[in-house]
Amino acid sequence: METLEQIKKRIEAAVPGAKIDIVNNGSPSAQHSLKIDNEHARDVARFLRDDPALRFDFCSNVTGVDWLDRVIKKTVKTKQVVDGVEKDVDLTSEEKIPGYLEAVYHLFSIAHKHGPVIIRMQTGRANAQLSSLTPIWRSAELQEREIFDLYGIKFEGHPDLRRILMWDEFEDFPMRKDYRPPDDFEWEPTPHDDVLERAKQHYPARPTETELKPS
Amino acid sequence: MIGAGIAKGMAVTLRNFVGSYLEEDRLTTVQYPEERNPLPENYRNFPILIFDGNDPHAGLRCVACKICEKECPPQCIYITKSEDKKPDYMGKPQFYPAVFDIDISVCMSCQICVEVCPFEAIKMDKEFELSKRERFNALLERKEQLAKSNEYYHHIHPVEAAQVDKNLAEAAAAAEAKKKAAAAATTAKASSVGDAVSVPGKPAASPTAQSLGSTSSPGVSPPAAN
Amino acid sequence: MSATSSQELEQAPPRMSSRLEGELMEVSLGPQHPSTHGVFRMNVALEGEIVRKLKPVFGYLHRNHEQIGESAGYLQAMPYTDRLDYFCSMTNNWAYALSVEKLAGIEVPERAEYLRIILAELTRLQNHTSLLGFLLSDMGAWGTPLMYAFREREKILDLFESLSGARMMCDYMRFGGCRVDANDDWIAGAKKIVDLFPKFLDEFEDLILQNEIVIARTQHVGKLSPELAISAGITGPMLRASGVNYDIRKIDKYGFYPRFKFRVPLGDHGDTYDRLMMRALEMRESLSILQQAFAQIQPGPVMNPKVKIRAFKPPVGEAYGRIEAPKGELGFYLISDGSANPYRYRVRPPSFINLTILEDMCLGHTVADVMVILGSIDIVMGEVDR
Amino acid sequence: MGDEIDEGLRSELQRQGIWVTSMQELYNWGRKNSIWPLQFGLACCAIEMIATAASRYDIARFGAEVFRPSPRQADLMIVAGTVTKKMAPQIVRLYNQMPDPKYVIAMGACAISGGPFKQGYNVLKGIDRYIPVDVYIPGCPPRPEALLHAFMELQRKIDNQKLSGPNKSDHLDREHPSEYPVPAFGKHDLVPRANPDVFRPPQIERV
Repeated sequence: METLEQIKKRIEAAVPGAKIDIVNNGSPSAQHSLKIDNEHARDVARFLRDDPALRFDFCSNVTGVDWLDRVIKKTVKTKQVVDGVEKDVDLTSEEKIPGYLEAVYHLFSIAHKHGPVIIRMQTGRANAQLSSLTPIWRSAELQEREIFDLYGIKFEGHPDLRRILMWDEFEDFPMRKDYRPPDDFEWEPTPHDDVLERAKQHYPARPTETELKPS
Repeated sequence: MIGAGIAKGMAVTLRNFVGSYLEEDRLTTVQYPEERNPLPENYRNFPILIFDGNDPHAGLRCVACKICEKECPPQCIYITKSEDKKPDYMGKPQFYPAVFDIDISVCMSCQICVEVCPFEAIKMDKEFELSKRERFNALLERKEQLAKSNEYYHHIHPVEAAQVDKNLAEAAAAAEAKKKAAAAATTAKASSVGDAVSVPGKPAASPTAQSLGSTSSPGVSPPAAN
Repeated sequence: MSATSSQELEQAPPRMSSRLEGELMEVSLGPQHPSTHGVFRMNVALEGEIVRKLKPVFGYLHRNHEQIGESAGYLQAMPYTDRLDYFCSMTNNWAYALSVEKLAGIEVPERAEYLRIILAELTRLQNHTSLLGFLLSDMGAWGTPLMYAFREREKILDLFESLSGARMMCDYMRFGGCRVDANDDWIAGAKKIVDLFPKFLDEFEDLILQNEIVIARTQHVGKLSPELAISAGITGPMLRASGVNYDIRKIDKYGFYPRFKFRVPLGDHGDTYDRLMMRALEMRESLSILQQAFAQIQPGPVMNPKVKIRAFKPPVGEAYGRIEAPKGELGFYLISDGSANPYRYRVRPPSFINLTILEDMCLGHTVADVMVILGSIDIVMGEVDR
Repeated sequence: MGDEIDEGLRSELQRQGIWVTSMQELYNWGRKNSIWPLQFGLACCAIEMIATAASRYDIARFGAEVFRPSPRQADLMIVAGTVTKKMAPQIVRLYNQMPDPKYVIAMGACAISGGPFKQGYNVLKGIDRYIPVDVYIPGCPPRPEALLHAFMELQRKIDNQKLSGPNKSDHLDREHPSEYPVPAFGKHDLVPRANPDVFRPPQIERV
């Protein structure tokens, strides 16, 4: 299989205007991915599927990821002149990354038996919208519905975008990292941390000694 | 010929029907409750706490380190550490669980509490006939119900329990030897300094700190810190 | 793939409106239905007895597996994977362990790899046997094949129980190996069961495969073309029944599968009968793998001693690991942010994605055939809804 | 008609070759040996339930092999597996459709309390929030033998039910409801979250 750089170059040649970034993966798995832009996503996907050398005809896994607002602290050592003396000073810069939602597609080729190539698309957390790749790979149909249900990304061009796992009246997006489940902690005999905090709200105002004693 | 396949299938059914009276291989029904298949050595159902000797309170191996509470995937263990210390089976003063509850209506029998316990204090029971007509208090097992003797443990897991006993004995012997060496060193020092009283009574190290990150698995866990 | 066929694939699949239309009668099959294999529901629009539209409804067993995986630690998610596809806890364990091993770069000792292969193939045996029993049950052979299948399944479950301590929820594998070693008695017992299995398989095939009723109910029912199967992400025996040679054991060469000689059975027509046959043939190959594994396995350690059980923190990054589970490609996609629990924990469930083309396969068939087609997909709701 | 027979008289008559019984005993004996479960499985425990019905454990020995696909013909609902919030209304509806006398076994951790999955947003923390449960089987999943044990526990319960008097069986009590309200799908959760007539957890406090 070609390297990601080669694939990136060929996509950029085949799909004019497409913005492709390689996202490096530091873990030993070394599965790097391609970040593609929203407007050209379907063209890029079609190229990946139909190009005779690549033929990624099998889209295995489609998933959403929620990234909250993050602050990345970078510490750089610089030399500064303080009171006429040169000193090593740690400069801490904070980079604020606004939260975003991501859809990740794992592609394999059954024709050439290679893979995976991972493509990812990003969108903001409010009004999340991406273009659906279901017209390219049918296997994305249910999985994109699942992302819509659990993360709230609207897939433009999806044939049947409804809630799939939760009921239709449900309003939240439970897999988002800032989701809090409803309160049903009346009976929690073994609570910890967060559960303990939430179970405490059900305790009577005046604590009694007898409850804690083993029966 | 049409119908040959069905006839062939009927022959199989007939062979099984007759065979179920004659062949042991096809006679599989176990007449529970009169007849029971023996449970294998490794079978696990719900956790129990092991105590040495005869007194469930005095001999309890648990020192309320709360590792199992933290590692339990469905969080079904609740422990409150005691304020005072009691001597454990080795005679060392240790904390003990003032409250140790396991909600067996939540427990998923995954054995992770056993794997992470550095004191061989929590083990898996084989009792499965636990149907109850009520839920809340009946299925919340307290320390008194959980405490089971080492003999009971030997009875349900003979191979594993023998290995655990061996490990504990080796650890105790090693600790004894170390203590003697330390005592010898301190007496040698004491002749010059004159302060050797408080050393042997103090636990060697904080057990929780020592066991963090250990690669314990049943039967080969690091011994209790003493 | 030619240009025309790819254009065809880009057409939207048919939709079903929520109200009654024309002559069609809407029927809801499930979630409580004797042959939906759990709490699965299908909204079917019928013209007489012929299915004109079919929409599967999911979520009746959606128990937040992925969210629990993200809030629990890496080790803590392992017993939860048992409950994904509750027939095949061993392969679920393996897929998850494999993904974490990829994520953290962990080596697995040789004996552990052999044990994993033995257990995975035993899982395949018991899954396929019970599937055939259930499928026949759906066709109206009420009881008998299922009883025979479960008789053999119990023997394999006994093996699992004596090794791991539980019949179904084994929780046996760990990152970098297996939790406990199998002793010689266990290997001998497993070998004995594997030796006797072909006898049962011969008998079982006599019982069902040439039965005229089975043939009439399954042949030319629920055909699936290879192009659609690939596009819809179908994997496992269902894909191979359509004639596509794709077995992850051969492609990814994970574990020690390259050391084993086995063939990949392929179907010609992609109909329900082929899918049924595929399971029977795969069991023969599994038996051959098992016999080779018993001959090759050597004593040795089963755990990589460098791997910590507690406070396990893989480096920052992500990994996608997949194996050939009995139902298809089971994958785990993990994103690590360097902390003790995964930032994103995603299961790629084979039977969920295999349901994508349920409607395409059922259109034009009768309601009774829908059950047979659904049965041949081999779904387990724990995995479909997670 | 439900009065107890004098044990001494009964054994004396039995010695003479006369076997006597009361209406209540006969009625309960008939009921307890022909409990027909509703054929309906939810999750992992359902497979153990099938294993209980299959060759090795053979629930037919207890007269309960007739798994009915229709709730109208069933006496017993074995809630085998995780009850999700999406499934809970259907389960309550199935319970309401069963004719009296009806019994419920909550099989496995999930059915009792949500079990290992109880932290989730779509899992009901125990089916006894909406319908009364007669026997609870802890275990994840319980062994087939454990299900048989629960079955015998249920038989004991049926055996002790009275036909008349102040302690008469619930299904003979006109005051006792045989149907319970079905929860509705809300915007964030089921409405209501529990039925206070059925679900009364005791107070327990943790610090």
